Amino acid sequence: MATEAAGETDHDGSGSVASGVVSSVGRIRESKMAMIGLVVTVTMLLLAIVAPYIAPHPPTAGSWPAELDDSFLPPFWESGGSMDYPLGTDQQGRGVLSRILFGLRLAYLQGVAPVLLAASIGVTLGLVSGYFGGWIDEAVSRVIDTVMAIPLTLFAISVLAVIGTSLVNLILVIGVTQWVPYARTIRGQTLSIKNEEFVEAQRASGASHARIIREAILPNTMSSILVIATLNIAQVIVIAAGLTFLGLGVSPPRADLGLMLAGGRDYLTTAWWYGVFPGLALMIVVLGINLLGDGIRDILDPKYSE
Amino acid sequence: MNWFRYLLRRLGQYVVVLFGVSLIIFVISRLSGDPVALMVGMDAPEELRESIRSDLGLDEPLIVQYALFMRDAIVLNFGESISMAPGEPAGQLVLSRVVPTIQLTAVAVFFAFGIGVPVGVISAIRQGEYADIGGMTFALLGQSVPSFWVGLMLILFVAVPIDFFPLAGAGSIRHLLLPGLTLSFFMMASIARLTRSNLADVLDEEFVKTARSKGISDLRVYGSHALRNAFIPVLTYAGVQIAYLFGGAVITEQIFAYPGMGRLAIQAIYSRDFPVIQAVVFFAAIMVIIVNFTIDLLYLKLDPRISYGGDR
Amino acid sequence: MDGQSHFDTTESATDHLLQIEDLDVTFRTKRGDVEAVNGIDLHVDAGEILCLVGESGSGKSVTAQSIIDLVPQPPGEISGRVWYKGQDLRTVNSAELRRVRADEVGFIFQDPMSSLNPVHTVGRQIVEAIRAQNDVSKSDARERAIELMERVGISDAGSRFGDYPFEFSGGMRQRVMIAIALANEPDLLIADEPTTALDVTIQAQVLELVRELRDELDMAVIWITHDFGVVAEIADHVAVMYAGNVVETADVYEVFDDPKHPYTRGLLESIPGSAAEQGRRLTPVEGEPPDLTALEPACRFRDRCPDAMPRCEDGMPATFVPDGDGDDRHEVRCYLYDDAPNADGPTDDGPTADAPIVDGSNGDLSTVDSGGESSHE
Amino acid sequence: LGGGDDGGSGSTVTMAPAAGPTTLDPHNHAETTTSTYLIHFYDGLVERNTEMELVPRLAEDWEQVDDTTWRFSLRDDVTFSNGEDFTAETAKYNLDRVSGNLEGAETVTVEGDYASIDSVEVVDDYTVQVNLAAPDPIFLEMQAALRIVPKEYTEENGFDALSDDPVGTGPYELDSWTRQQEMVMTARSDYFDGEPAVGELVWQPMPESSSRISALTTGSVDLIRSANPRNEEQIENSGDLSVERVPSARGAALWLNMWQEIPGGDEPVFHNNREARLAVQYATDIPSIIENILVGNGFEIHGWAYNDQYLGYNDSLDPYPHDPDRAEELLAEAGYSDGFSTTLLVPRGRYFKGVDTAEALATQLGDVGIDVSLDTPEFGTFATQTQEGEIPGMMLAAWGNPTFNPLDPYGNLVHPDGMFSLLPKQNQPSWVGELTSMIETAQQTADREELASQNQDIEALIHEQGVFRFLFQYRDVYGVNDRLEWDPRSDELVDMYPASLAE
Amino acid sequence: MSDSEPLVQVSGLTKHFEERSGFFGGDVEQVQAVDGVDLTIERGETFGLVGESGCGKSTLGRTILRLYDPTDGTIRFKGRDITDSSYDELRPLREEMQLVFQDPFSSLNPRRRVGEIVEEPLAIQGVDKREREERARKLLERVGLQSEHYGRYPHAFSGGQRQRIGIARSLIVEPDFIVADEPVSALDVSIQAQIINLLDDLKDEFDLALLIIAHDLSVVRYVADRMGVMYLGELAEVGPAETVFQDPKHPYTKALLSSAPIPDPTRRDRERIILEGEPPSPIDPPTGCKFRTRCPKAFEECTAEPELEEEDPDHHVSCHLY
Ligand SMILES: Nc1ncnc2c1ncn2[C@@H]1O[C@H](COP(=O)(O)OP(=O)(O)OP(=O)(O)O)[C@@H](O)[C@H]1O
Ligand SMILES: Nc1ncnc2c1ncn2[C@@H]1O[C@H](COP(=O)(O)OP(=O)(O)OP(=O)(O)O)[C@@H](O)[C@H]1O
Ligand SMILES: [Mg+2]
Ligand SMILES: [Mg+2]
Repeated sequence: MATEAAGETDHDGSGSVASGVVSSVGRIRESKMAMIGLVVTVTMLLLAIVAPYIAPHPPTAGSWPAELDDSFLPPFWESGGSMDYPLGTDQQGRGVLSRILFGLRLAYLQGVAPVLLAASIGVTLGLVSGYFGGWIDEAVSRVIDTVMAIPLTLFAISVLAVIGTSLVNLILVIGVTQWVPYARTIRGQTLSIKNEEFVEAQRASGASHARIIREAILPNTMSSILVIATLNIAQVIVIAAGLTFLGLGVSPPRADLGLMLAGGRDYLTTAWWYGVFPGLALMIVVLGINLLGDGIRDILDPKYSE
Repeated sequence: MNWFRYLLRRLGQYVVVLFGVSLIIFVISRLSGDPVALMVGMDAPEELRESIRSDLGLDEPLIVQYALFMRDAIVLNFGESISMAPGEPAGQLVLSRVVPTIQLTAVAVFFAFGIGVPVGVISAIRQGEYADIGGMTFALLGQSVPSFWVGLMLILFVAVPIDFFPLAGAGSIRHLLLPGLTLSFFMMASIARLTRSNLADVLDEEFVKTARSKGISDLRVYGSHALRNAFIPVLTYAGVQIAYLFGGAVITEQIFAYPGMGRLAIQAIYSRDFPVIQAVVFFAAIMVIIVNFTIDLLYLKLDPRISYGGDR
Repeated sequence: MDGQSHFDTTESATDHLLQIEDLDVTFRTKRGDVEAVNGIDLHVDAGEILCLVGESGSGKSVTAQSIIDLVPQPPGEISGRVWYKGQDLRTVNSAELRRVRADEVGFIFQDPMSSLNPVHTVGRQIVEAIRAQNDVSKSDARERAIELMERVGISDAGSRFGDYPFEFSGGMRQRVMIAIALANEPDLLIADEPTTALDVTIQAQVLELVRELRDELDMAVIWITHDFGVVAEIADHVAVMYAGNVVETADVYEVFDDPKHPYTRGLLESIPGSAAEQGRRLTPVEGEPPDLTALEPACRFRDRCPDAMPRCEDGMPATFVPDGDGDDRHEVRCYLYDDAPNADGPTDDGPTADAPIVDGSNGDLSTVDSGGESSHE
Repeated sequence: LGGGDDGGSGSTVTMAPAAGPTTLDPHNHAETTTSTYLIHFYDGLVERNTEMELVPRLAEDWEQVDDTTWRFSLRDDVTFSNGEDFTAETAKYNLDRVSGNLEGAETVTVEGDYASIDSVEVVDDYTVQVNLAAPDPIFLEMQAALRIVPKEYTEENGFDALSDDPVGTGPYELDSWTRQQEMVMTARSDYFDGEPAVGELVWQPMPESSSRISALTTGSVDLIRSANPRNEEQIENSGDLSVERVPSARGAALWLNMWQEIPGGDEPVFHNNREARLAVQYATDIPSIIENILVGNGFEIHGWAYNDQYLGYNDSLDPYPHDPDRAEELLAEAGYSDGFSTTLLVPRGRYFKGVDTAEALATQLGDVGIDVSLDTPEFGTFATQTQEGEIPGMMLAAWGNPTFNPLDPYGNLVHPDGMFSLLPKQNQPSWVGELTSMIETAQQTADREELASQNQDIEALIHEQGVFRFLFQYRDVYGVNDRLEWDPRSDELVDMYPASLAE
Repeated sequence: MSDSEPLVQVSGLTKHFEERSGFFGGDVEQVQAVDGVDLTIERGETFGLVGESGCGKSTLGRTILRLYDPTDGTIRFKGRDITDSSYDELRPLREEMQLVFQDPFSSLNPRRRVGEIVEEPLAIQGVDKREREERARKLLERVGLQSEHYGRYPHAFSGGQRQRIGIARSLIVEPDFIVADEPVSALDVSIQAQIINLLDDLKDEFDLALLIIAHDLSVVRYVADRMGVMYLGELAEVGPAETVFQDPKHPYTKALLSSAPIPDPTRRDRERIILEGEPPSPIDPPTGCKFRTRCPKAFEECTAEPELEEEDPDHHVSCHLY
């Protein structure tokens, strides 16, 4: 009986975290923007996942020395190009298309991993400082102000220059610099949620702080977290690409979009495909996530769902 | 004198922030390995290294080093550049680059607001119409394209074919246009979208209906009532974004060979010139704080509630 | 004025200061179309206070805002006529509309907290209203604003002129709103629940003030409230709204003395004040108002109506004048008062396939008025 | 100031190097980029001409009195740009400063290069004698890198005064300078060797190679260093531009780390294992890299004496050919039939196509089973890392040697005590001891003939043991506007004194 | 604990809030929300509390439940002094006292199912799931909802239904004492009556003592046995509800009753006491009698603070006129 009733509700509205997410995914169909974003993102993600099976060439090493002799072949529609390398080759004779396909994997990894880190730091700090207030809040607020005063790119550059460049370090550094929006938003929401009467009701029933945070506050911030995180993934992908572009991120010979952009910039006038296609791929990835994030925000916005 | 207290309180918070910044800077720079290796020739004798080390205070305990660092940082003394311009005071080196970067960011902010706000306003007023869809598509793209790619494309398709735009350097308005546009791209797009959504929200507010009910013109309704209220969150956003802008200047300056703080920072970091790194980050933080303080002042002007103990 | 006579009027009978005819407002939302206001006819004369009363969501504010075109479009869509001093405000040009807003109609909004612009001083907001359409010098306007502030009971007006809304209490803000509404001595004052957010002691002050002003300026007032206590205190005439319809209009004494519509009766019996005096248990109106996005072509009250009958399914009833009632302003939209026994057709524009005709009759069109249901449009 | 046909914007030439100078004190830096600027302000006693021959400049003549004594007779008609005269006192003052013999002066960056100087004597107003502590076969070569600063001026104002306002004897003086942005130099009409043909030099550093190319093609710049061979075609095709190429004094090699313990966890594969080193030699295909990655801008080399310009070039040696099968055999002999993994350290942004070359090498080594991952720090990090001995299994670097004598790399890169030597420091196989003593002997050999044959032996031993995988000597490429007549130099310096404008 | 002991006994109860402002929030202003209130509530009794917005009604109610720490005074619940009990010590007592809220929207966690919300107090007390659910379903039916509503989310319910859910939540632990803070003021009249009737029934059925806070005088008159009138943190008048309505003593009570609109147009021309101005700020209340700044009958003595004194049997007034 209980399950029946529960089953009945799930399709008609939002609900707990999980069902909230599920139902908003269901409602994505209502938002054209979100729909496009979802399709683009899912497509690109699929391409990334199946890259090893569909990429015409391996992303890095190949059969030597034929490959090096193939350097800077243009895309197939230009004279000199061939369907062997549909989007042309780079200076090492590697297929641009294959590198992009593999590069997508890194792009999503570089987007999602730091965001997970940043979200867990930011949400924790935001909950704690908003809920307990007092000196904890004051301290967290000053830390937030401090982090906001330092240009994060500069900070990331400095730290990466110190701890060395690697994919893991890149993810770590971006992660620890991106938590501020989570902390700020969640803190603000916690401040207002903790004054809601349903929290008071829990307190009036003797619930512990942990229980209140877990059951009253966190679930009600979840949709904001989801929205910030989605949009943040897009931002982080761009930041990561920028750092790699400056030479502080992923190292060659990995197939990485930022790295390809950096490599391709010297050849924009002579072998444009080397820098332009990775740029386009990056843009599509980011655009897809941005659309998706916006759509989710619209859907979760009470104004919209009224 | 509530506004005065408000400003004092903000200033107090900024002092704390500067202290935090200095601590972060110090930690980073001391983690960054031995600068002496870069200062002297590759085969310099050990005694020489030792003596340089003690000249720089590098042989003191960390806490003492930090105290020394703070003492000097207060008067903007960050020591001498080690590898980029040996002997030059790092502070001065950075100071000579501050103006171009301020110019660049100012141009970027100008573009961001000058283009972003009108686009946002038009979109909000023409919700759902083609102007709105066009404006917001542009804004969404703007948020999705890495600014360095924008810069490269601008070089390729604008600067190279059109003689008017110099490819590198600084010194004139012409030098500022493309880098400024590149740097402002993301912020411009964000401001357009933020303006639109805020204005749309404000237009739904009761007081806008009140204004309409008075029989005043639409221009006044939008200008004097709606936009001013919608602008407050945009300003807040700009305050948050300004640090990103200074960060973004690093890449932009690199691409356009623009001699600003950002490029200096990159060079300093590549050559581990930590006094210069310290100075750059510190100056950048100070500029962020100055901008934010200016925004605080603007708030006082724009939002009277602030001066009466409100917070933003 | 005869409640049924303007069925085929295209030009207004301009003997009323304001006359609303067949007003429909629909909001197109993601959830579906909200038929917020449906076929409303109302009128008010100079010096008269008309109370619009009804539950939350019944369409009171939307009706009021439609008069001077304040309903946001989109999402709103409005049809109908709003005759004011002989011209239809729905068709006048925007300059004229602005002039009417500025000089003829004053509007007080429900929530004094959100209806003043937080970033302008109250003085500036009053002055803006004074100068909106009139060539008044700044200093004259300022003087007049201070006068107004004093008139609405803001003491020390000269020094409070430069204060911001957040420096005022709720009651004081509502006075500021009244000052704005009265800035150019309007002939019609529309007050949308101006006291709901206020304490009773302050409410009493405001009610007193409005009564005085009405007498002084001979304004017509449309006063919106959901509190029958307030209605009893201030109204000359009452229009009871339910789910987008005006279900009953009458003289205030009639309404309390002899409520006709089952809904009006239910409301009056729900009020603890009167119940306690009679020492009996409250009789609530059971159930909830209908969802305005999913209306069926039937009487909108029928699900909650203790007197519901099969006929109620036919469509929203037309306006009837209760049998034997001498007062020509007592009108009810309820089949109980259909004195033409075979006039049971729905008020839809002609019979439709899915509207069952209970009595087998096609109805007597003579009772159909312009307030007819138009949910098929 | 000025005079003659100085002036007119027509005699202005604009250059876009990759970087600006860090300082204008010629003794306090070790960067070719900075030297390019400073050679216009300062002269040396001895200099190299465009053909890299040692020619007199401030010194009219010199003689090697004995193995450890050199005597220079100086010009008497030289004045600094501030009017101060150049004399033997000035020369001594400079030599003392760079050899650390100047009382109370701070140590300078170039000190290590002049360590062999024991003392300097002023013989007369225009003669100076240098006494060496030990024979130094490259003493004169090093003199060509030393620029002379004024004595009285610096004694009065301190050396710091030079760091942003140079006072030299050179053909140009500073007009204006905005760091990393623009430097303008004007010709000295009173230059002792004759007024330069180009009246004004404008330097606008551009780190982006694409910006440089664009600036050149749009005509806003007359001369650039190209970092991108793909653009050569573009330059050559655009009517009034041409490409100048010159073999560089810089040679690139792959260092094989022979230490017994390697920081960072790479296995010490190359320690005492010649087969493993030779496997690397055969696994790699240098001509292909030169052709594809450098687009022809390089020459295959087989030792630190790249060619017969270098003292001790050994023409009996041949570069190891590309032979992957042989490499795999050797690998098996070395005990690594399944290959091994290692790391290749290469600085980014420093060497022409450095990272690309490393990537290609890694691919080639991968084909025989050597799994190479790249570590590509910025040069600053690279420099620190290498000096602290944080060097993994392999390292790609290039060594510029404008002395044309391989003794310089032998000392720094081969001798186990050298800064960048990766020869084993413990548990040395016998050939290492042999090599060490051969180098030490050569370093004391004053006779050039004898030195040449000693160098040849050293070359042969290095080659035999496969100490380095020698890659190539670079070819530098410049893009030049045809209105400018200018010759490139092998030492990467851009010298505008000999340049002139075509009519 | 004896039966003669009142259920709730409050004496000298004071609650001041600190408002921070100024440099680093260094200036602290005291909001004197509740100031020296004496009050007893007997078992099964319904006590109504009226007063203008901001006069401290909610604060008083919440402080009695020890959701706020009192600044001064004592609170005894069933004879036990709970003034200084800690949050954890109070936990078992929460079974005996509960709260019903004004806002039917913000008082229900939108992310939890109705069942979970109603069960929450039991879950905190550690009752097992099966029993919880059974009791919750029963109670939902009792308050006029359906057992099937157990698995729904609050957003699917109207204001009145939500208020029923809130009432069910407070009843599930079968408390002896409920504070209902304006339980009907957010509801429409027609719905309001439903909820008032429900509360009326439940209080007998569950033998509840009820502290009902309202600003609508007629609601209090309808449900309360005794009532108190609050002004600026103090009780101005306390007495049996009907007595206070019929024979108000305190000038404030008189003004309040006179201001309240009466749903009878024939009485609109009655004599009315219309107060001047608005209540002063609780940050800086007037000295002496707090009502004297607006009191039409104020005289010199009013500068002294009046005591709440018994005027008629069980009818207390705090005014110098008596
Ligand atoms: N901008 C809008 N968009 C969509 N629906 C709206 C809009 N404005 C009003 N409505 C709907 O129209 C209906 C009538 O609203 P209205 O504000 O007139 O009610 P009301 O009688 O004034 O209620 P209250 O007493 O709560 O003020 C409601 O269902 C409301 O949700
Ligand atoms: N948590 C708090 N912090 C600071 N001040 C508070 C707090 N809660 C209430 N106050 C202040 O205490 C005073 C009394 O508030 P309280 O909510 O008890 O009034 P009330 O009588 O319930 O009013 P209402 O009818 O508006 O609910 C008010 O001035 C209020 O601003
Ligand atoms: Mg309304
Ligand atoms: Mg309250």
